[in-house]
Amino acid sequence: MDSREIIARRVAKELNDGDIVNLGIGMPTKVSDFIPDDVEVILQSENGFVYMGPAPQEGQEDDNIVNAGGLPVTVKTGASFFDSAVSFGIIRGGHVDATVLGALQVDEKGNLASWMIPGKMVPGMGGAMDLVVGAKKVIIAMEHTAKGRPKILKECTLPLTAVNEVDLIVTEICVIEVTKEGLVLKEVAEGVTVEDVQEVTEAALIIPENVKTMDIGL
Amino acid sequence: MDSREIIARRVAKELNDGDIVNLGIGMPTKVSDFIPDDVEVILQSENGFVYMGPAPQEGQEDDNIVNAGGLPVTVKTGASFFDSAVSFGIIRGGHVDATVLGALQVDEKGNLASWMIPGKMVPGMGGAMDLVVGAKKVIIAMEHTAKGRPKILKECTLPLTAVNEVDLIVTEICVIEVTKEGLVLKEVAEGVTVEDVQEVTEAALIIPENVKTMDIGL
Amino acid sequence: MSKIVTLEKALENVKDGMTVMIPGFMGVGTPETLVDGLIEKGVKDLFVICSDTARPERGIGKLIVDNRVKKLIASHIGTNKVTGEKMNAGEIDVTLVPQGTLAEKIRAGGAGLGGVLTPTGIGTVVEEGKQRIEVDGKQFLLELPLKADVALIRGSKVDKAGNVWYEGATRNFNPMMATAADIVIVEAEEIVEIGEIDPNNVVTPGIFVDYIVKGEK
Amino acid sequence: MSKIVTLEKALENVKDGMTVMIPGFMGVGTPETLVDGLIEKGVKDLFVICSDTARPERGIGKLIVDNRVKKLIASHIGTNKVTGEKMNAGEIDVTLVPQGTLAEKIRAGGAGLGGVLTPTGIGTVVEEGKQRIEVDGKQFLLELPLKADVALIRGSKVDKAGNVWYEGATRNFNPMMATAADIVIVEAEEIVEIGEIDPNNVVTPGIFVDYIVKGEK
Repeated sequence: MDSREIIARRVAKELNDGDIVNLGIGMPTKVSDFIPDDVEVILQSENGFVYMGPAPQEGQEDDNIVNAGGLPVTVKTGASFFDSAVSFGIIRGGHVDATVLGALQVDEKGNLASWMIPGKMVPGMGGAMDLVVGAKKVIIAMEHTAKGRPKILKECTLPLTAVNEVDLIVTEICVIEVTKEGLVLKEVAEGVTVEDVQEVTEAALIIPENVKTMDIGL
Repeated sequence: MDSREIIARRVAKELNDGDIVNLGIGMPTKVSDFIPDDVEVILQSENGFVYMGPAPQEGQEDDNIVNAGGLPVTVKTGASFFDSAVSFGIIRGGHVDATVLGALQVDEKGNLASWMIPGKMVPGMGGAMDLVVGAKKVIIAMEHTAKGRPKILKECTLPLTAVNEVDLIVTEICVIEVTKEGLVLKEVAEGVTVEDVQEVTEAALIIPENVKTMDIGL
Repeated sequence: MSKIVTLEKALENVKDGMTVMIPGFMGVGTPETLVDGLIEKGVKDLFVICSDTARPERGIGKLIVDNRVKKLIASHIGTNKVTGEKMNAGEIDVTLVPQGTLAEKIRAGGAGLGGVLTPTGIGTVVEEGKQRIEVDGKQFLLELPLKADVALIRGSKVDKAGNVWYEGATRNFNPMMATAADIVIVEAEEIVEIGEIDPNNVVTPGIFVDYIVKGEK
Repeated sequence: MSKIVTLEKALENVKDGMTVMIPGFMGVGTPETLVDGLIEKGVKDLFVICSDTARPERGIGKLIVDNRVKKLIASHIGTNKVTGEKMNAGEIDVTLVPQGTLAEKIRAGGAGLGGVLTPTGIGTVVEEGKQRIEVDGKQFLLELPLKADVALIRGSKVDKAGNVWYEGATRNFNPMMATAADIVIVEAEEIVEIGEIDPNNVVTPGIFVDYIVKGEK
């Protein structure tokens, strides 16, 4: 199983029945594949609808129904379409229970950098800044390191997406909760030790008595 | 012909083909009866629609379609319904060409008092403050005096509806334009002299060379 | 779990002293069954946010007459003389707000905005106690958001997912209020199956609606 | 006077150097016929306000590739590499705005608001040059309204009075942009008789629309 699947499987367990959830483009989208059958999550797509469904079968694409990445999707029973002001009203107004987003860097204050690398990549923040500020729970789903370098830092060095908004970090080796006291290591993947995690994490982790093994629902 | 009809007839001549117009409740509503057949005016009702039509025939009332006074009306071909945020967005955003409203007092700076008499009557401003600030042209339609006392003053004494927003005042005896220099008497009713008007007007009127006779389209 | 509940069950969410948003323009678009239910239930000391207090025998007017309202924000109370009487007698604390400003304050509450700048009310008593902010040489008032514990709204058609469609001028304050309260109860003139309202024509998405009550109408 | 005009006639309203709002999310909801018409006509030095610059061969992306845009406000340019290249080369002056903030800025422009307070962007580069306002102990940025000379919008169904109905996710920025420009041109996927869109289902009232052009789809 690759890192991305481990992360998606673990994040899926954070979502509760009835939750309104916005999944960022890329890896976070994969989370929807692993939501248990008895949990119904309502997916919001910030380009203007709720009750987003999976990608259509080939040949069944509707040009008018795409996700926030521009890819064809379907809508489920109960769906409704709306404009971008309403869509971001839903987001900013606290009506989204959880958002799952990727990241370039996260730090021990819950700061997030995810939208630009000065001089290299300036794609724009799109809806990410609103999502991170507005969603009740912000879950960062990302690989623990990038080219061997830590992404979980004492302090973000890249331009921020938002200040002090991240609630949970899920990587292929651990689950970290962002608290006022700092980053608390809640779970480690099977075969991974607390020390292993700290070694590839720049920020100092708070280690509680009981660090669980990451449950990826297998 | 009573004063109200004279006023309504004269105001109707201020409206142009294609104008989007909001008529206040009471006398201003009467203006729609005198719009010439070759002029199509789109009436906006601030409770949430455009292309308002006349009152329905008895027995044809629809509980869901009432004007801003709560009275049954109809809608014309081209109508659309919207919520109050959109409705006042139309008003405040400058999309209404003209509004016609009654007044308790108007003064030479174009200030308007129309919504309360402290200690006596406090109905609330409803949509009037937004209309007066937002409409491109604000026309006050009112009887020239109240119980013999002037309503066109040097300075309003009642709580204001808006500051410096009135463009035109139409009464049963004259038409007055509000300019930066002050109130300019543009027209007097047939049989009424400039002196007659000044006598019942507290504010000093500017009298141009050519004061026309009020045309009420008869 | 079905959102469709009895009137009694839905109104368990409305308690003495709560802030309640109730839509309607002269009663049109007001959930009469829910209002009657509140009176029946005996809830009191409410802080009501609405556009107007209709007439004494209609909609929000009934709550006023029956002494259920302690505090009121509205844009117009002139059609219900009882409101003015109780205001003058000090029995109801009334704040009058321009109607367009009220719509924006409620919308801001639901959309997570900290406020909006409006030119409406500049130089009038509405300005009292508010911050004036200049933008490009023009003056605006900073108007703050409004939120509520409960919104009692009314839909012409409501599907079982809570999607709402409004007919005619009943829409008015319903869509904004549905976004700005912790609990949203919708009175349905008609309850329909999911899908009967085209997803493109839904006005209030069902995600905002907690409970659906069949109206009596 | 009919609002339905030829593409050429409608685009007479778009001149070099103008501010133009163009909706669309990755091209979905963008009026492709109008965009192609702009390129055909040779209009240049445009100040474009949009959500994203799509891909090089689609929608607003084509205007970027063809050097028609001098200034750009957008929330995302990552899917069209040409935008970033021209930005880095100093050929396009790009301002990036959070998508929800962009929606509110345009809505404010159309609704006569002087601005809105949003928590989005606090503590980031988005804050630069903006006023921070505290409300109830929470920090917000004052975001100012946006307006344009022309908005080029796209409707799935447009009736002859200019009433617009949108299908699926094509709606996005269309409704706000239709309110915030001096001239509004709508590209209709389908032109229908007045009444075919139920007045309750109209999204953009015809009063906002100046010209209707039949799209090629």
